[in-house]
Amino acid sequence: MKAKVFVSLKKSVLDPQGKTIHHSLQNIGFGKITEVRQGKFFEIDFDSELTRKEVQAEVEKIARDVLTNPVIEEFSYRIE
Amino acid sequence: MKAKVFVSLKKSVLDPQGKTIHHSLQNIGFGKITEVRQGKFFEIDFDSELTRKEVQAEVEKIARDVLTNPVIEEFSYRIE
Amino acid sequence: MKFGVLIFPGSNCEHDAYHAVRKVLGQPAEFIWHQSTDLRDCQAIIVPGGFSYGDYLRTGAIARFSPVMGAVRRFADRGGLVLGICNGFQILLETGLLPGAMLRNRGLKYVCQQVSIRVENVRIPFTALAREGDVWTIPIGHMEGNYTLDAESLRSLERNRQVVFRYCAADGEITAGANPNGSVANVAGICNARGNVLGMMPHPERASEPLLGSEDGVRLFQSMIRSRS
Amino acid sequence: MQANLSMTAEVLEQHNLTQAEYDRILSILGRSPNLTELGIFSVMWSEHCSYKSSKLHLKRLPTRGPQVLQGPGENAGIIDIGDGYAVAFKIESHNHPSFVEPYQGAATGVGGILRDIFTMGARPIAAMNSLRFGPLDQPRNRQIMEGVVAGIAGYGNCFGVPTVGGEVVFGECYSQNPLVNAFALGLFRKDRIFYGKAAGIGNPVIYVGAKTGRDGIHGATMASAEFDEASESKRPNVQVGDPFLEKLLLEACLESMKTGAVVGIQDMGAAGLTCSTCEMGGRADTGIEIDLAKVPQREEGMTPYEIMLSESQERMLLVAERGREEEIVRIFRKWEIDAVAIGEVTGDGMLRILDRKAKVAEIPNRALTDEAPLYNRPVAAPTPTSPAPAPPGALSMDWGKLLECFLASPNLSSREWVYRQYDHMVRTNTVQFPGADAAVVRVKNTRKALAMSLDGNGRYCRQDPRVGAQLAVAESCRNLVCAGARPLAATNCLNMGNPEKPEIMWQMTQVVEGMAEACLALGTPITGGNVSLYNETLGEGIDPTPVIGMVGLIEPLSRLRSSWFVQEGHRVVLLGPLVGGARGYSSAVRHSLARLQPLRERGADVYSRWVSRLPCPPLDLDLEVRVQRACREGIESGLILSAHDCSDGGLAVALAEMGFSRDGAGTLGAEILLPRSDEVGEVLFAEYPSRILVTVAEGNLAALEKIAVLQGVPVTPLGQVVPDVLSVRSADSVVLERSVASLEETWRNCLGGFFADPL
Ligand SMILES: Nc1ncnc2c1ncn2[C@@H]1O[C@H](COP(=O)(O)OP(=O)(O)O)[C@@H](O)[C@H]1O
Ligand SMILES: [Mg+2]
Repeated sequence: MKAKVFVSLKKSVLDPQGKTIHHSLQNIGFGKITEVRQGKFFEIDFDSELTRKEVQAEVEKIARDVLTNPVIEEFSYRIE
Repeated sequence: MKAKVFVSLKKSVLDPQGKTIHHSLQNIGFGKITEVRQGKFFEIDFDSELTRKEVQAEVEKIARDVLTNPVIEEFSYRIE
Repeated sequence: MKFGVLIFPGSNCEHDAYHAVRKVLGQPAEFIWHQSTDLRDCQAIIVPGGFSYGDYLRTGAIARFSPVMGAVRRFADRGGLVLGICNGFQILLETGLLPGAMLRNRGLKYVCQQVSIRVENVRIPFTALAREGDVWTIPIGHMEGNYTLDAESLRSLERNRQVVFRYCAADGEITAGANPNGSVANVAGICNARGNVLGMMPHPERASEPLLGSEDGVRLFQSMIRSRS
Repeated sequence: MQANLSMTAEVLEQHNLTQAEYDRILSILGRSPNLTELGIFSVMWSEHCSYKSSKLHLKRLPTRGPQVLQGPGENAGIIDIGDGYAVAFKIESHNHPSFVEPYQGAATGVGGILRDIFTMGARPIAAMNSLRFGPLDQPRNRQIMEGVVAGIAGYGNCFGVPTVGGEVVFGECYSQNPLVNAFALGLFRKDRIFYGKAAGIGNPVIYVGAKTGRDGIHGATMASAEFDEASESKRPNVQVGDPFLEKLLLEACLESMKTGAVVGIQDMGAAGLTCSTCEMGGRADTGIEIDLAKVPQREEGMTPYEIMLSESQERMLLVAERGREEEIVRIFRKWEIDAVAIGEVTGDGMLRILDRKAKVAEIPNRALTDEAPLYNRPVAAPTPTSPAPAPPGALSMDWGKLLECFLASPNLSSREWVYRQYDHMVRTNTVQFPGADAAVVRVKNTRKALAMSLDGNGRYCRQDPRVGAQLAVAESCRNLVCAGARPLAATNCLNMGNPEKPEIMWQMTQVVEGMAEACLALGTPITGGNVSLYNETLGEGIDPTPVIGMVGLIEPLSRLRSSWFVQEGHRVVLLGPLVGGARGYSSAVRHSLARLQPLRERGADVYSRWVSRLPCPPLDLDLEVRVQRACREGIESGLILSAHDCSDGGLAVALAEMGFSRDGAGTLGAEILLPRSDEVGEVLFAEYPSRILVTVAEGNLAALEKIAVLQGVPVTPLGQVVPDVLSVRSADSVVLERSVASLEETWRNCLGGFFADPL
C-alpha cells in the first residue's frame, strides 16, 4: 500500500519560498497568479501485509512525529 | 481557482532525501516501510476570472517549464 | 582578456570572481546585471556562485529565464568562453548549455571544505596550461552538487572527454571516499561538446592566492587568458 | 482613539506588566492606555528591550578607549582599525526561539544580527556563533543541534557572509535551555557611519523590506519570561527567515546610503515597528508620526496592535532627507523591495500612531526608551560549598588512555561536523579557517587582518561567576594573541536565569564585575552586547553563561600565526606557569583525577563528567597580561612560528591538537620532557589559565626566553616537534605515547558519530 503525505506551512506562517516563486513567476510573465505556497510531499510504500487501518495509523504517526514540525507545519495524507 | 502541483523525482533517479528518511524511519522502529520518496508540492491560486480551461493551460505550462527540471523530475496536478 | 561577471540579485561570489580576475590576474573586468542583454564586448563570461534568485524552487531554475542568460546563450553559440562556478554551474545546467542536473548532496547537508580534483581534459581553453592528471586543491561550498545524468548520456559525456574535473584523493586516485557529494563518476566539472562552456562546483576564485590556502585556481583563469591571446 | 479598556489583572499578566508598572503608565499618559498602547509599553518595557534588570549593572563595564568610535547604545559597537577603516560588531542571543523551532530560531537570529551591522552602513564580512546544547546522547538535543546548525548555515550561506568561527559546548543545564548567540562583524569607511536617529523635523519616515504579518507577536515578551508547558501554545509566534530577501535588503540599503539622502536608519528587530520608531525618535529627541494604513501588510485585517508588535523579519525603518524620498524608493525598487513613506519626523517628542488618519496611540518616545523602568533587584550570594578534600598521594594512571578519552568527548572533539555546513570562505577573505584559536579575515587593499573569537564557560561561572567571567575574557584575548593580533575591543552576551531570584542577580553582578576587571586589565573596552535572562524551564536554570566576543587587529598581515606545528625540529615552549595558582584548585584536580578510575565505561563522556566537578581555576590577571604581551612580542619579533592557547583539556590536549593534520598536510608529533615528575596529572590535564604553547626554531629559543624573562613570565622549553608520535617523558619513564594520527581519528569522528550519515 502507498501513502502520500503532504506537508505545508501553516497559513499563519510566512512562506518565503512560495512568495519568492510567486514573484519570479510574475516576472517571467505568469501574471494571473494570486498566491503560491510551497510544501513537501512524500510517497511512502508499505509492506503489502499491512491492513489499510494499520497503514493509516502508521502514516499518521510518521507524519506527525517525523515529517512535520508542528510549530510551523501541518499535514494531510491520502492512502492509495 | 486553486491548483495543486506535485513534483517528484523520476523513478530512475536516486532520491537521497527519501533514502535518508526511509533509513531513519527504520531506525526508530517503523520497519514495515519499503520505500520513501520525497517531492515538492505547490498550491497555486489563480485570479478568479480565469476559466478552468485557462487555469489548466497555465498550470501545465508553469509545471512543465518552471516547476520541474525534466532531466530528473516529473509532475502531476489537480485543479480544485 | 576582458571578463564579464554576471550579477543576479542573490549572487554572492561575484565580487570574489571579479577580485580574482581583476586584482590577482590584472585583467579588465566588468559586472553585468541580470536584466541586461548587453555583454559589453567581454571575451569571457563568468556565471558566479550564490543563490541567483533565492533558489528556493531549484538551484538556477529561475535564472534561466533572465534576460542576461539569453545573451549568454547566444554568446556561447558563437564560441564565447563561459565559466559557471557552483551556482553558475547549476544555472548552466538549467539553461541547457550543459547536460545533466543537480541533486541534493548525498549527505543532505551543505558542504564547505577544501577538496582535491583531478584534471581529466587539458584540450579545452580552460585547462590548456595544466597537465592531464594534475591534482588541484580547491574549495567547494554547496548543498546541491550531486551531479546526475542517465547512463546513456554519461557514456557519451565520457566518450567526448567532457568530464573536465573529478573529485579525487590527494594522490589523484578517484575513490568513493573522495567524493564529497555523491556525484556520478565523481564528476566535479564538465564542458560542452565544443569545449567553450565549462561548469564546475569547486571555486577557482577561492583558490587564487597563497593566503587563501591554494593558488591552483589561477591556472584555470590563466588558461582562459592564454587561449585568446 | 479607541475606547480604553479596563485593565484586569489578567490583561496585565498577559503583557508581563506589574501593577506598579501599570500605575507608572497611567501617570505618564495621564489617562488609561488602550490595548495598542498597552502592547507598546509591554514590549518596550520588557526585559529584552529595556534591560530593566541589568542596565544599572552594565554601567560598570569599561566602554571607552581611543579605538572606540561607538560604544553601547547603538545597534552595534564600532572601532577604528586605522587607514580610514572601521568595523562594527555585536552579538545577539536567540535562545528561546531556537528551543521552540531550532532551524528558524537560529536562522532568524543570524538575520537579526546581520541587520544590526548593515543598518550602520557596514557590509558584514564575518559571522560567528556560540552554541550550547544538552548532551548528545539524548535524541531531542541532537535534533535541536542539527536544526540550529542547519538554520545558521541556511541563513548565512545564502546571505553570503562567511561563518568563520564560534564555539559549541554541551552541558546538562542546556537540555531545556539551549543557547544560540550569533555574532557578526562588518567593515566600512569611518566617515560613512549611519545611526538610528530620526533627525530633522518634517523628514519622511520610510518603511523598507518585507511586508508585515502576524509573525512573532509578543516575541520580545516571550523572550522575557520563563518557559513552562503553556509555552507550547505560544508557538505560532515563531518567525520564519528569508535570507534571500535579507541579501536584497543589504544591497539596497548600502546603495541608498551612498546617495546621501539617508538621515538615519534602524533595523526592525524585537518589537519591530514599535522599537524602531520610538528608539529612533528617542535618540534624536524628536517625535515620530506614522500611519499604519500605509504599512505594507502580508495578511488582511491586521489590527494596529498586531502591526505595531509584529516581529516580521527583514524590515528596516529609514528616515530620509525631505524631498529625496524618490531617490531612495527607486533604489529599493531596483532590488524589488517595498519602500513606502509611512510618516514623518515631528518636533513634539511623541510616538503618534494613526490608522487611516485616526489616532490609535500616542506616547512620549522617551517614556518608552530612556525612561523605561529600571530595577535594582535584590541580590543574595549563595552559601559557600565545603572545601575540597585533602589530596591523595602520587597518581599513577594510563595518561595516554585518558588523553584518548578526553579527545573523544563532544566538549573537546573537532567541530568540523558543524563548520563544514557553514560557508566559511565566501568573500575570499578568510585566511584562518575554523578550527584555529581565532578566526581571521583579511581586509582587502590593506595590510590588515581582523582576528576574532567567541568564548564562554558556564561551568566555571557556576562555581565562581566573577572569576569565570574573567577567564572568558582572558581566553578570548589569548586566542587573538595566538593568531598574532592585538586585541582591540569586545562585545558580550549575558545568558542567565531568572533575575527575580536574588542568587541569579548575584551572579549577574559578579559576572559584570569580573568582566569589567578583566577588560580593564587587558585594555579591551566593551562596545556593546546583549542580555538574555529567564533562561529557565520549569524552574531549572542554566549556569550563568557570559559569552565574550573579542576583536583584534593583525597588522601587518605577515604576523598571522596558526595554532599548528609547522615543522619537525622546532622547539616546543610553554609561556606561563606549568602548574600554578592556589593550592585548592591543584588538589581538587588531583583528587578528581584519582576518582576517574576505572577510566571508560563504554561511551561515557569522561572529560565532561570530570570537568563538571572541578572548581574554577584561579586567575592572576596581571600574569595573564604579561603572558599575552610576551607572546605578542615573540610573534612581532618573528621568533614565534605558531602559538596555541592551552584551555579546555589542558596541556596534553593542546599538544595533541597542534599536531593534527589540516588541509591535506600530514600529522606531526612532539617529544616532551616534563621537568617535574610528581604532578604529571595536573601538568598535563589541569586547566590553568595564562598558558600558551608556542614553537620556535632551535636557534631562537634563547631569544624567546629573554623576552619572557623581561616580561616576568615563566617559560619552559618542553621538547621538540617530531614526526607521527606524541610522547611525554617524566624523569626517566615514558608517561604517555600515542600515534597522533590515531588520536586525531578519535577526535575528528566524535561529533559526526552522533549524527551518522546513513548513506
Ligand atoms: N551585556 C551588555 N554589555 C554592553 N552593552 C550591552 C549589553 N547588552 C546590551 N547592550 C547594549 O544595549 C543596546 C541595546 O541592545 P539591544 O536591545 O540588544 O539592541 P537591538 O535593538 O539591536 O537588539 C545596544 O547598544 C547594546 O550594545
Ligand atoms: Mg538593532
